[in-house]
Amino acid sequence: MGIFIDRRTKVVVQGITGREGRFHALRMRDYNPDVVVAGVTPGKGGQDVEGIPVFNTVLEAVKETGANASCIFVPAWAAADAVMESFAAGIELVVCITEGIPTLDVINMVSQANVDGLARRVIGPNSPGIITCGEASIGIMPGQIFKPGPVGVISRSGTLTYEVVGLLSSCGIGQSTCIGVGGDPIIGTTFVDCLGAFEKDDNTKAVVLIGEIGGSDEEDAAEFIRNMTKPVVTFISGRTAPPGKRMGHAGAIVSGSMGTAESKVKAFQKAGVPVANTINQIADIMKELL
Amino acid sequence: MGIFIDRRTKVVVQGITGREGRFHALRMRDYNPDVVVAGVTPGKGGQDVEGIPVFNTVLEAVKETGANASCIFVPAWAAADAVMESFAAGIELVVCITEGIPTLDVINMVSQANVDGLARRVIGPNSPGIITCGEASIGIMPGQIFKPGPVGVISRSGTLTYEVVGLLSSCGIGQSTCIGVGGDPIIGTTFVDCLGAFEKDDNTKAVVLIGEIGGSDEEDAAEFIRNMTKPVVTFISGRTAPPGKRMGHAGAIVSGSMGTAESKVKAFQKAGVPVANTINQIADIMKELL
Amino acid sequence: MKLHEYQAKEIMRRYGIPTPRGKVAETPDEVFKIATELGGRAVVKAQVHVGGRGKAGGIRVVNNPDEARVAGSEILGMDIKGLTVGKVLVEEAIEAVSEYYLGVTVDRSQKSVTIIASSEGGIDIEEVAAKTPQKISKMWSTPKEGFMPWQARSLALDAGFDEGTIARVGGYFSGLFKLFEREDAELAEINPLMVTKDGKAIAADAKITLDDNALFRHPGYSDLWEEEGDDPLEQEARKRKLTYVKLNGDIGVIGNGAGLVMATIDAIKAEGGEAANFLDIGGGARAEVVQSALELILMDEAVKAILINVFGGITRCDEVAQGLLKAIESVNLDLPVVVRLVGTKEAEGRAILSETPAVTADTMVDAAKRIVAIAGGGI
Amino acid sequence: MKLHEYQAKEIMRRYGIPTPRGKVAETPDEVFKIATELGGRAVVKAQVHVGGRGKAGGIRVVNNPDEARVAGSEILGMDIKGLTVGKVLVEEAIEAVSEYYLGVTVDRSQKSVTIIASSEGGIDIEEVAAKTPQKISKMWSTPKEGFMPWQARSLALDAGFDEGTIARVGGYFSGLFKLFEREDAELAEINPLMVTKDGKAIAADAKITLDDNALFRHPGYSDLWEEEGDDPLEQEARKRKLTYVKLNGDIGVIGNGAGLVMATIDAIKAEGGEAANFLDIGGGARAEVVQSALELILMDEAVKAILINVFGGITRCDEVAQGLLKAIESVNLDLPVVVRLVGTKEAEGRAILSETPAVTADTMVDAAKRIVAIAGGGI
Repeated sequence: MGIFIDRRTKVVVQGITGREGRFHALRMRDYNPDVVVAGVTPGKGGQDVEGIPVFNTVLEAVKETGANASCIFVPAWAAADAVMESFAAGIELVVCITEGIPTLDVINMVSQANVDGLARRVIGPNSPGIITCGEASIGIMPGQIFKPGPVGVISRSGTLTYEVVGLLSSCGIGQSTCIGVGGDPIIGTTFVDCLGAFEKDDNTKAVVLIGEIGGSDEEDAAEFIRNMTKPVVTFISGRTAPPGKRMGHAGAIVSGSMGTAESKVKAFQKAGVPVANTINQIADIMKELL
Repeated sequence: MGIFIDRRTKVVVQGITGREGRFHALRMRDYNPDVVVAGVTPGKGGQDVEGIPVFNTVLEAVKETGANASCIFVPAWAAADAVMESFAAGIELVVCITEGIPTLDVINMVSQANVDGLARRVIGPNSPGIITCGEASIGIMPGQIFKPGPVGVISRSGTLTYEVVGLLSSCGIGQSTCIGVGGDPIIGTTFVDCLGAFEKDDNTKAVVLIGEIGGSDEEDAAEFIRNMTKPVVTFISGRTAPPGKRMGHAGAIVSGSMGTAESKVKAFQKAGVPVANTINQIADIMKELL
Repeated sequence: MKLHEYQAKEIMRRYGIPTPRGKVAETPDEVFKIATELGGRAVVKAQVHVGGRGKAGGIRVVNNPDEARVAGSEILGMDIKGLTVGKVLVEEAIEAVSEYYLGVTVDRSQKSVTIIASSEGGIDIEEVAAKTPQKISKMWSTPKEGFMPWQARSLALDAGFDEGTIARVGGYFSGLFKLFEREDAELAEINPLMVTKDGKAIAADAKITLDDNALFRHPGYSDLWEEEGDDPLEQEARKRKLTYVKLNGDIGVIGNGAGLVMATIDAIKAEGGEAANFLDIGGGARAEVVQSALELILMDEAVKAILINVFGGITRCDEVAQGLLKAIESVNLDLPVVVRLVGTKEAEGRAILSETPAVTADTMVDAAKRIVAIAGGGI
Repeated sequence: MKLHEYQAKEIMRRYGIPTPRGKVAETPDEVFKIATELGGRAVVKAQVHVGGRGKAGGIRVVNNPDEARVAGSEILGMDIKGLTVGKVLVEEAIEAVSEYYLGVTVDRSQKSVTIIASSEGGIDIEEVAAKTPQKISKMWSTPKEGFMPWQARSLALDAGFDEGTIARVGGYFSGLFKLFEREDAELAEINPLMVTKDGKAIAADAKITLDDNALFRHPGYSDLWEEEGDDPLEQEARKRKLTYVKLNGDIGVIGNGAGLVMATIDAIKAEGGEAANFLDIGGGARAEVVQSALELILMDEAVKAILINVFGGITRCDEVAQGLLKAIESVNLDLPVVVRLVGTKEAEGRAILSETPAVTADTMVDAAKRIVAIAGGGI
């Protein structure tokens, strides 16, 4: 049901005693009380956050609660360490909300997912999280705007995704899983990874992809979609952004001739993938496709 | 025939255009002309050393000559790099003659042999090399003193080994393979590794093990010999060495209560392994055993 | 954070990479003095955070200290692409027999560090990649795997370096990678690496950009920071800890979330307007942040109207509305404002807005239409 | 190369490990001045390359600058196990609620770096290992794998550290491992790490030994080198680039190869004699090296006879004999010498020896017998 997470996922929240960690851990639990099983804050083992047990290490949390996914709210300087700890403890999916992690730390933590031929996964960093509608939420996305249904949503952004999801829900188009892959230059799970999973997911009939300037993930996605059976509707933000400037997201930057919105729009059009010019058009095109 | 190397081994000499590399490459070739197939010195590709072709990289040497072993004569600061290059080029056995390599470099190069579950081998560093008598010599050991026969020789030392080999040869006791494992604290191939290989080698009927103070390789060997079918005669040098002093070899040092000659002698005696008190006794005991 | 050439070279020397002898100067007299110490031919190079110094006249080769003083007096104070030259680097002139390119940077799609070598040194590497891609070779590595001299030698051979140079270049390359990793760089580049008649290889020009996110690991780097080159409004935004980019239009834009703000700017453009800025107040912003954002936008004299677009999640609509109220009081905000608020505490937010002259809109497109109409003179 | 505590602490601070405030002093007046700056209680600690300073009276806690001056005047110039104290470290006194041990060193049998934590700080770690092994925990890593703070936290928990300290200690441990790797240490140790009432963790004592083989990578370290503690003959040997260890007997020993020389010394002992030194001329030594080795041995007044044992391989016997001949001329070598030469150019070597008064022997055991007899007074 949906991709990457579902009602059987068991999450440990790393940094649960911090302001953000605590707030969002409780919101995730509100979405599905079975999903949030533990928290970790070194030195605060034995405490609890409104009933969620806190451990000193992820390994303890995994042993005691059977957690298989982790959500990272620790500060940027400690984030790579937190991800490494998760993987060493046997966690298979890490959702990293933390923003502003040094790029080389991100490279190390993301490459750690696949050492020794393992197929573990980092979503993010600088991700708003992932929701499989009606089943589980990991991250900071506002659960109440989502509505179960057949459309997968992938995005590099947070609020723009909510905007699109809000629009889809209001048009009666529900969602299977919504993933914010993160706004950083290096991310663990790319558009292509998500598209591949959606293609295999029985509950997903179509996909919305919300891209932006910077990098070439959208171009790679365009190539991938050529071989998909399910329709994908795309939208690119930052079309009017000037080159050489980071538009809020560390990854949203046109460097030299790389990463322009034109290149991305052209790649989708060349692959026969519809590109919405406005948010509203996304819903219009999707209505026709379903 | 013997262990680790034989007449089919093909050696590339790294650092062949240096004084030492050149001298010993030619001596190795004297021992068996088929064994030395190539040399490597970055920037001197295309030259030759008395007919031995020189390449810029080990990969080229492997591609052109089918080399499967390497002998390292490069300076200490470049040695770890040379070993890494060998392994990356597909070499399976590296004999590292170089002395004075920083310990952390040694740890990195030695651990590289086994990454990704591969069973490659470093002999040394600070090794005099290895000879399978009558078949192949890699390193700096004086070929003329060796005599083919049934006794394997393992040692942490160079000239002391020649002393023992000279004695054995003069008593009519020939050798299968002689290995100098190297006098450094961290070495790639230990006594136990060699004993295991000798135990399996049909040409070897007995083994001489020449240990010295420092570390616990002799103690580990004593444990291993308990389960061997072939007899082993041992000798320990440095019995009168003072604690805390490096006796020439970087690895020959008694640290605190660790690495004393007494501990090693006791370990062998406890395991029922004969310990020679003088060099001459080695030959005496061996004569009885064979 | 971009470093000046002279700063980059100081760091490279610490990693065993040779650079020309030289020093930095701020007056023509200092230039004269350094050139005298160096003896012989020298190069006087403007230190500005911008490409194309050479074409702009910011680099001069001189034959003696007197010529150096003249060059110094001409380059110091020069304006290059809007930046005033405050420092020059005075170095010995290197006679090169060949010039190479070495660079280390992040490869987004490979999720790793990429090491680039080219036998075409001294030229913009994007240009080489476009015109003669066979003269460029690349390798990838993660910081954990490292980059060994032997890999550098292979890469250099592959890129067409002269065989005689590869032994030396291996170590420099490996040093450049180590620098990249240990100093948390985004870019570390030697272009050109000059090889002299006697086989020495020297980093004739050097560029380092550091990862701003990693500056906490390098407390010393705050001393290297020089603000020149930033827009004064962007400098002010940094002081206020706001994520702001100056643009060329007349409509001030505030939103929460980078993607949403970019899309809002795009929507304004689609309606025929032009945004004056990008400004992301981030997630969960309180009224004070919204107020500060509005104050910043009002410092931009080009701004004729303001659009606030917030999709409330962690961010509460009432806090945004309060922020607007405060700004109206604190800085006499009297420009037309269009506000679009949805999500958490939307009703409360709208109630507050009703006390202000702000125009409200229901959707992003609607909001963009209204603000463009207003800025264009209509209502 | 062992560093002094104050040098080790300087390096640790660069890796983010907090140490007590303090400075090094060479006179009682400096001690007074530093104690005044620090205010409050202070510790005056002898800086010598030897263990057991405390028991020898080399560490004193003082309550005010006047007491500090007295302690300084008493410790400076003090003799501790044969070393004269030339410097003291004057630091603020730390009030600890608990003391831990953190160490990083090389593990020979695991072929890796080992990281050791213990909840028993301030005590010799070998002693803790012997008496309460359950209070020690270890982990292993290679420099490439690194050692992350989370691993350090697990290790600290396992070793029985107080839970409240593990968050902080993780980073310090990781820093210590990074220091070990980047500075090429053989040992990096904090013992004790003191935790104060308010939860701060501070390296109260610090020890670093650097890998001599890696000093080429750290040109700055030559400044840290202090020769105190070495035997003067060993210092002379270092100048002559000879591998030499001073021993307590009266028979000077020269050989080629560490194992052979050790075995020769053992053989002398087995015959009832006692070697005056270990001296390895290495492989391929020329006559000049042999001559220099003999000169060095003659500087040792305890030496009554000399044994030369060479197994010629790369080393040529004729060069060794020539070296002896030269030494006889250059320094008037008139002590009895026994020489045992076999291998490369043996005949030539023996021919040269026949021109000298040296006694020859055929085997190592034979040579040992003869030299012991000679040193004992016979012939």
